[in-house]
Amino acid sequence: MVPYEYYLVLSGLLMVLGFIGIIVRKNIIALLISTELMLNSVNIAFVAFDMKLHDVAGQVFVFFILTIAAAEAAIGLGLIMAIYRMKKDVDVTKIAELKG
Amino acid sequence: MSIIQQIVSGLGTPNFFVLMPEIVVTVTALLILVVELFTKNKTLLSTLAISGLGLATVSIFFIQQGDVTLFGLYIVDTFSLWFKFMILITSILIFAVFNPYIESKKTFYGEHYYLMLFAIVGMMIMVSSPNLVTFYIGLELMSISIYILVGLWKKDYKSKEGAFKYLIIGGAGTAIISYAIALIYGKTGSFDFLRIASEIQDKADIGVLGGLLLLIVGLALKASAVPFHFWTPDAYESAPTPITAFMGGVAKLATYAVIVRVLIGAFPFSEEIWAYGWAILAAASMIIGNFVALRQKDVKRMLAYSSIAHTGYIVGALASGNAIGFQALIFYSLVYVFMAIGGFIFLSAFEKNEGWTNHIDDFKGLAKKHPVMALYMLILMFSMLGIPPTAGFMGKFGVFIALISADVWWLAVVLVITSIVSAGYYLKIVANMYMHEPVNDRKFNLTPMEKSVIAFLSILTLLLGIYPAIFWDISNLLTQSLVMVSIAR
Amino acid sequence: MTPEFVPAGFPILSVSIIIPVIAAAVVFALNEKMAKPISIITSAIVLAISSYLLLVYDPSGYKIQFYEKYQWIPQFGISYEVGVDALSLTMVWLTALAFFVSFVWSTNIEKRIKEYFVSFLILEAACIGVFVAWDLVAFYVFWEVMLIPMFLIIGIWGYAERLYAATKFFIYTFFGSLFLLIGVIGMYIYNFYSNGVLSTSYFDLINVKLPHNLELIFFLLLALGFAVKVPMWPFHTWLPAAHVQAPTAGSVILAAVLLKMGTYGFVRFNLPWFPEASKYFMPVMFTLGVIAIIYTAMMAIAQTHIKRLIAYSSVSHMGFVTIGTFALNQEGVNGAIITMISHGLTSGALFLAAGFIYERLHSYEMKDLGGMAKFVPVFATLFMISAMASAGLPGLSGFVGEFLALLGTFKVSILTATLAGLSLIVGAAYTLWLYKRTMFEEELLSEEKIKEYEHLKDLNKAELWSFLPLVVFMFVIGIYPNWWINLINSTSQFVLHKIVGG
Amino acid sequence: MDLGVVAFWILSAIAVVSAFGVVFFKNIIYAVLSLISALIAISGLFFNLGAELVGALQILIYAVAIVVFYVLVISTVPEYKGEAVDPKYALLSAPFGFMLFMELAFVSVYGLWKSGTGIFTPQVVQEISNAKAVATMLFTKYLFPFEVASLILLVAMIGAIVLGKKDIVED
Amino acid sequence: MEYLWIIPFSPLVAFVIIGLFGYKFLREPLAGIVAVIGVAISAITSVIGFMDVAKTGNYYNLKLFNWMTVGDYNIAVSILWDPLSALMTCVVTCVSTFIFIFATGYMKGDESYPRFFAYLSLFVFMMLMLTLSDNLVQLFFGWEGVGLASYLLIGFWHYKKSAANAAMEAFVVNRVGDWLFLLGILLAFVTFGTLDYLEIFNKIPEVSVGIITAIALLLFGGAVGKSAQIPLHIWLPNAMEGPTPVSALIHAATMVAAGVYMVARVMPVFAASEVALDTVLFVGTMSAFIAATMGLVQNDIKRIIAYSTLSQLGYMFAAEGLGLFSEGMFHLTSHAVFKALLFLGSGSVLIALHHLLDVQKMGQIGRAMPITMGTFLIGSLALAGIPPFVGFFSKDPIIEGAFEINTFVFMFLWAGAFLTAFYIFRLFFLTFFSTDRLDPHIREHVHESPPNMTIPLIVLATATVVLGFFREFFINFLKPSLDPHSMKFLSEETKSIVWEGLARSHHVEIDADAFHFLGHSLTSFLGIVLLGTALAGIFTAYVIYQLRKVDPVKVGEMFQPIYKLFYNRWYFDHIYYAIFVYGYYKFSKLLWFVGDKMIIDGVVDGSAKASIFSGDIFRKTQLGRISGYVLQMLIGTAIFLALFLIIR
Repeated sequence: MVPYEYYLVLSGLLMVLGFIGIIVRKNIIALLISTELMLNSVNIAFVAFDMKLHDVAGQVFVFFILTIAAAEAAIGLGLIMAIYRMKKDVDVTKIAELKG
Repeated sequence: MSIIQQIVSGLGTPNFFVLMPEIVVTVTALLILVVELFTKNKTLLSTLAISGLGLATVSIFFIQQGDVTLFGLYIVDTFSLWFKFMILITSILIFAVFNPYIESKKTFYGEHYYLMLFAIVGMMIMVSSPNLVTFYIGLELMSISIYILVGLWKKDYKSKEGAFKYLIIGGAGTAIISYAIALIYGKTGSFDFLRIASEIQDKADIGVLGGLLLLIVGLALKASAVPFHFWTPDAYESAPTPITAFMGGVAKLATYAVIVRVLIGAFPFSEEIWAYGWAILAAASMIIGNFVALRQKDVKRMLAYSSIAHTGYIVGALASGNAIGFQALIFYSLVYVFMAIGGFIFLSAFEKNEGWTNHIDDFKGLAKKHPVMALYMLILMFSMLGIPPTAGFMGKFGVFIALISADVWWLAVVLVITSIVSAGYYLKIVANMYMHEPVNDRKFNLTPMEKSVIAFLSILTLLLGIYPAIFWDISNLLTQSLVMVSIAR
Repeated sequence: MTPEFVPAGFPILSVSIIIPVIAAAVVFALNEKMAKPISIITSAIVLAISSYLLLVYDPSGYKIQFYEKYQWIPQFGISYEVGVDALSLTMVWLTALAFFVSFVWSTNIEKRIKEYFVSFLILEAACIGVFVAWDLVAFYVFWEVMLIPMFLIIGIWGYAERLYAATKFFIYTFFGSLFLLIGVIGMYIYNFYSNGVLSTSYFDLINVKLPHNLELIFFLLLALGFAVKVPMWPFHTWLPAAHVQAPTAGSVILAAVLLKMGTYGFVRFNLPWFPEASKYFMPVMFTLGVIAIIYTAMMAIAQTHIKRLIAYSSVSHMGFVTIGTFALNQEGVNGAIITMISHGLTSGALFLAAGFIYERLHSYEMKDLGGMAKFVPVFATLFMISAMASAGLPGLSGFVGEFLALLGTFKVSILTATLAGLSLIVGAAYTLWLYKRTMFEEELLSEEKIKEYEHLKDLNKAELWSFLPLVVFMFVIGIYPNWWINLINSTSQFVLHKIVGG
Repeated sequence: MDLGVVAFWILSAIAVVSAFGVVFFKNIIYAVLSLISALIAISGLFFNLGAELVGALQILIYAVAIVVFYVLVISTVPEYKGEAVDPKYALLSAPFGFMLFMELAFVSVYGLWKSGTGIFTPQVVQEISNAKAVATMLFTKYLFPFEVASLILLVAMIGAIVLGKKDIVED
Repeated sequence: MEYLWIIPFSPLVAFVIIGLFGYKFLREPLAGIVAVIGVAISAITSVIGFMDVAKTGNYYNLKLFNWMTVGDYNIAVSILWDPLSALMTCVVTCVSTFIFIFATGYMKGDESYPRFFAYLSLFVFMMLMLTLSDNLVQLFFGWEGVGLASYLLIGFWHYKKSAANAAMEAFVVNRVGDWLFLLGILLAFVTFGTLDYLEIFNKIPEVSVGIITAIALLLFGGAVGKSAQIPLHIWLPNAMEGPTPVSALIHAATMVAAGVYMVARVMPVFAASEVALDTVLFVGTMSAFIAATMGLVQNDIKRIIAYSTLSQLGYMFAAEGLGLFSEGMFHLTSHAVFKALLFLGSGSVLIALHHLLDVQKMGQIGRAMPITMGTFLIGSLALAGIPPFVGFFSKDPIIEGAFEINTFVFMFLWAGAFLTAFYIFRLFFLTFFSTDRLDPHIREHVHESPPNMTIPLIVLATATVVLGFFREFFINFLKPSLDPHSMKFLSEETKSIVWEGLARSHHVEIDADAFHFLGHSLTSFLGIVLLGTALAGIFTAYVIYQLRKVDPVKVGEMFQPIYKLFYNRWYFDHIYYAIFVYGYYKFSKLLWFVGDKMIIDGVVDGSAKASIFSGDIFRKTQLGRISGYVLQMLIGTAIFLALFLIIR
């Protein structure tokens, strides 16, 4: 079997990539996608721990994470639509009227 | 099959009666959801909401305390009941002044009412969580509702931008919290606070450290501590002002409560880690929050930064890592919610009127036009600044005691210096109200309800400063109950 | 030396704190015309109460009289504890007098009369509270409450740069008092750890035996808080700014009462709590005191704005109080206390004089003034008496305190006393300079000015009646200081009992 | 070499590469497709770990439902023309991202994780099947969060509707 | 002797009455009358007391009330009535009475008439507190009080800039002396534990000479200020801005003599320290000479007399420095009389000439005002030291004593005597005789003064003539206070110390009896020389200013540097002005700008600015762009984790 640490490291890597995705992408839809990636990366860790612990609570938790990811995606996309309608743009550099 | 039986048998039956407030609020929310389809009568909707909340508040008094139910996922102790009570009461105040605002801003949505109610449910779940799952799910219910609430402003682009920023950052925060929970789960094999506490009693290794630190980061993000505060000013500024009050007051209160709950419940034995961690975050929050607030022209945004600073003060109490610290935190958060809501409701009450943009210059000469309102604002501002005899002082006083009792002198000094800096902007508001001549003699309309809510909040702030013993008793009691519970179980 | 407590049969001190607060509420509720009479009556009642207390106070032995204690925040062992010893009582009396005078003076406030009197009444309550509180948290609460009304007073009824001055005043004092708060809490915590007593009462904290370096730290923390208020050099720059901008009555209160709080704090807390540290820091305090005396006297003479001149002179006088206090002997402390009272009277009177001049001539700048003496003889006389009292002329109040303070200092450090004594010269120089530039040299005036001056009105009734009490008490203290010295003797003995023993 | 190990390496390689794709693909559709690819790889990993239910849900909820939603939105929003990645931010975030990754990896590798205390040993799971085990937990012990999760979805649904409504923009 | 309390308080009552009711009810003549009555009562009382002491030679110590308690010591307001204080009190009250009477005429028509008499009464009260005190603090009270009165009276015509400046200068310069004086008091208190003279005297043997010297010198510092000795003399000539009765009373007869009195009062302290006595001697001698040289070339009638006052005070101090305390006090008495006379005479002249001060512009008014001229001549002769006037009997013994004790001092005093005779007769001739240089407009109005001004002149002139013959009486009268062996209140040890301290004067034999002394000086070489010197001075003045044989301008040009030095008053004023007035003021201004405004406020306002600046910096972190936010969060998280994982 693969050591659990590997799964964890993978999870961490995906997490960081999601993080970086939010930072570097200029399209706001991509930001949302990146958060999805972050949330999903956690799932790997949960499932890996579950296997190690001989428990299924982690998988239950994964279920909740999925729910929340879905909810966030829904709201995020709704917001993106609204923003696009008003601003006619999805460039993150333009979505910066509030600052300072 | 034996295993499933085994699981089911150990669970006992859930006691739904203790869920009364949550159920009442949820039912109210669903009721409004339905009613809203048929009527656009705002008064009816808000009356419904308020009466639902009122009912929930009343029901709190009939609940048996100290019950852990729903298979160990829900705890109804003094702590949670008190915070639920506070959440409900403060929410009622916000609902009371909500209608005139959205009416004048022409941004009515029936969704406002029940989304707020759902958020309240989330908070209530949050504060009575003995378990990371409940905590997580409550937190998310609250957050997601608030994401929407921030964005619910007709024809206002900024509101969407603020909501989106909050959503993305909040989403990242959720991911971080999830990851933290994963690590803690991996370390302890459980989500239950007590199990976690007993598992990591004195085996604070890197795994716990990583989990705990990430959890702190996530919580700090939700509580808008620096450097995870970036959503706060934008979301606060862009949201409809009563919603800002809701976020900045009620949601903050729930967040602080859950911070205490998680830390005492799950990590009572690694206090030197989180104490130090919170100390750093607190110091950063105080510094950034106050210094940046100094340069704000928009009072709403200024108060947003001030709320970041207050997060610093409040979580700063955790740096002591002892019971006094929790007590101070609870006290401060309880009184802070009044000040914050008071401040934002003040803005919302005036914002309805033409010619009020929340700009600091709009405050000029307010004392002449509205002497009583200005006095209330003065009390609130001085309370935020921490000048006795207001509750804000007592809050800071408790934090000082906590810090010094734990020998965290450096944070006390940071608190002192940043408090002094904060005088710069609070005084600016007071000075504008009192020491400048009005730019014009336009009077502002305020509904009696708004006036009385603001009056209630500011006088309460004053009274709590003059006689804080009751609230100290409460904070003491809550701390005791938390600590006792975690020791006893 | 443990104090004896004489409980009050009737909570007279609490009443005298509450009366102004109630009056403030009443004034706020009623219309503007009633504001002034109510305020005057209130302050007269408070003055009567404090005078009565002064007369019935028993100066034999160290007793805390009219003592009341109620639980306030039992969780932290905080109680509402008030009572007076001679030091408190004289300060309370001074406060009551100063407020009475200010209220009587404030006839020509046109702007926002209600708020004006409300601010002052709240301020009065807070000031009295500071002096009578024996619980440190109560003390601190009163100490800070004061900031709010004073901020408003300077900021609303002040002159051109009032905003800057008010903010500076507020932030400066806030800065100091937060360190004071830390120091107090530190003492409280240490007391709890070492004695297991959870209390913020003065009489519990006085029993704390601190390790040496901790004592030094706490001393410094408290001293920082008080030094800003005194104000000691180099924390004094808020004072000229605040005085220059404050309205007349505000200046009077600031000078007569608020500055006393700093020195009150030194005498009340630093000496008995930190005897070793007091000895240790005596040279530092002496140095700062001497700098305050000489340096600010030079500042004073460099001014052309009369209120700023008086403000600097206040700093200079408070230097005397500092060195008197830290001479750590009975003469010094007695001198410090009497200087406090005397300075309250003289500086109050001088600021009234400045206010009078401004109301008549609408300027504080020396170049616009001068030559008034002939046209307003009564005022000129009273002003002269006040100036002379301020310059420390024997027979008036200023001398008594300065003499005792110098004597006390002389016993400890001849050099300090010698340098401090220089204020005899420089103090006279700036005071007379002030007097000369405002009242004398009529021949330098232009024709039109003299015509204008001929219409000058001398003190009106209100002004006279606010000026007179101050002047009368300058004489009273100057001519019969023994009564006051007897009054405060036991208190200063108590204050020093850890230092000199007994 | 174990099949599981091979599967792990392949799937994780796919996941990482796809994640990079999410981050760096200029065309947003490609990014979404990368996300799907990553999600499928992750669900593959779940299967590899023996968590069939979650793996299936992952594909169902994510790869199908959510991504469809994304595609819908993308199709409404015209193609974004600007550059995909802000090089300045990429440069700045890379070292700190690496640092964070190292820290997480450090935690993962050196954390003393607990093992084998639960009741669901591989034998048990084999006996009752993973789906049943998870479902049992979900509907007994975690019933309450499950209900709240439904509330969350309700809220999200309302939110998506109300935010996407046209009258939020126009009257 | 309880009635003695009347002495100080009767003027005080007058002061209070005039002060409170002067403007409303009393106005012009009444206020003056009240003041005169007040001071007359105290004069009569003090004469009665004087007689009593003269009869018995006892001393009385009355404690009126406790003023201040310092530790175990009570500072009491009290009266010490011994020959010394009795003499001084009598001088003060009697001279005051006549000057008050004079002033009722002099101040006629002045709009501040009541104020003037209030101040004068206040002055007398303070002066009496000073003279009657039995302790140093009460002395200091009076000391400062007379300073105040002097300030008020110099600045009486405060509408004049010069008067206001002079008043302030007088007060501040006096304060320099008072500073030292106060330190002396403090040192004395710390040393002796008491401030009562009698107790101090008896504790002298217990204290080391060094400290005694320090106390004596510090106290003498006060005397230097009050009695306007070099180097603190500059205020006195300027003080002539005040009305002339003030100059007569305060700046000639009484207040300025307080320093002399004080030194005599604490004589045992001074006597116990040789250095102190030498200092007194030196300062006195220098003042006597330098002031005389300054008086030589002045043109302001009152200033000339003022310099003469300085000079005569120098003689008194010199006498005390020589150990001849009785002679000093006698000179004080006589000087009070004849100098008051001179001032009042000049006041009479000023009234006649409408306050014209420049002697160069007067002349030939003697015929118009004979009484003034005559009495002024008597005063001048007394000052010059011509027998049988009192000045001769009081001044010559001092010079003779100096001759026996210290040649150096003698030379200066002798030269001073010549100068004195010269400048006073220069003044006399220029004013009353010489050529007529008067403005014709003024000339028309020159007339003799009214009787309430001339009568005091006549009385004082009479006293000037008569008083000298009471020399023996005075010397003997003062013995119980100034002769160690006769001082009843001294302990034996102190007596011996004082006796040794005064050793320098033991071999001096000066006849106490006036006629013997007169005979002695007319027969002995020294006496003739001194008399000759005075006459020479008068003659020189006569030659130059009356006969105009020598042109004074030419003389001035001949000795240009010296003339300039004298004319500019040895540049004292210039130097003081440069250092203390101008320098101090400018330095203060500079310090205000640099120290307070730039450094301290710079730090304060700078920290506010720094806060705002850092606020702006921190504000930049809120970029508005999500990428930036999350990047900072990433950085924050990474660092936060690193803090604990790596550093821990």
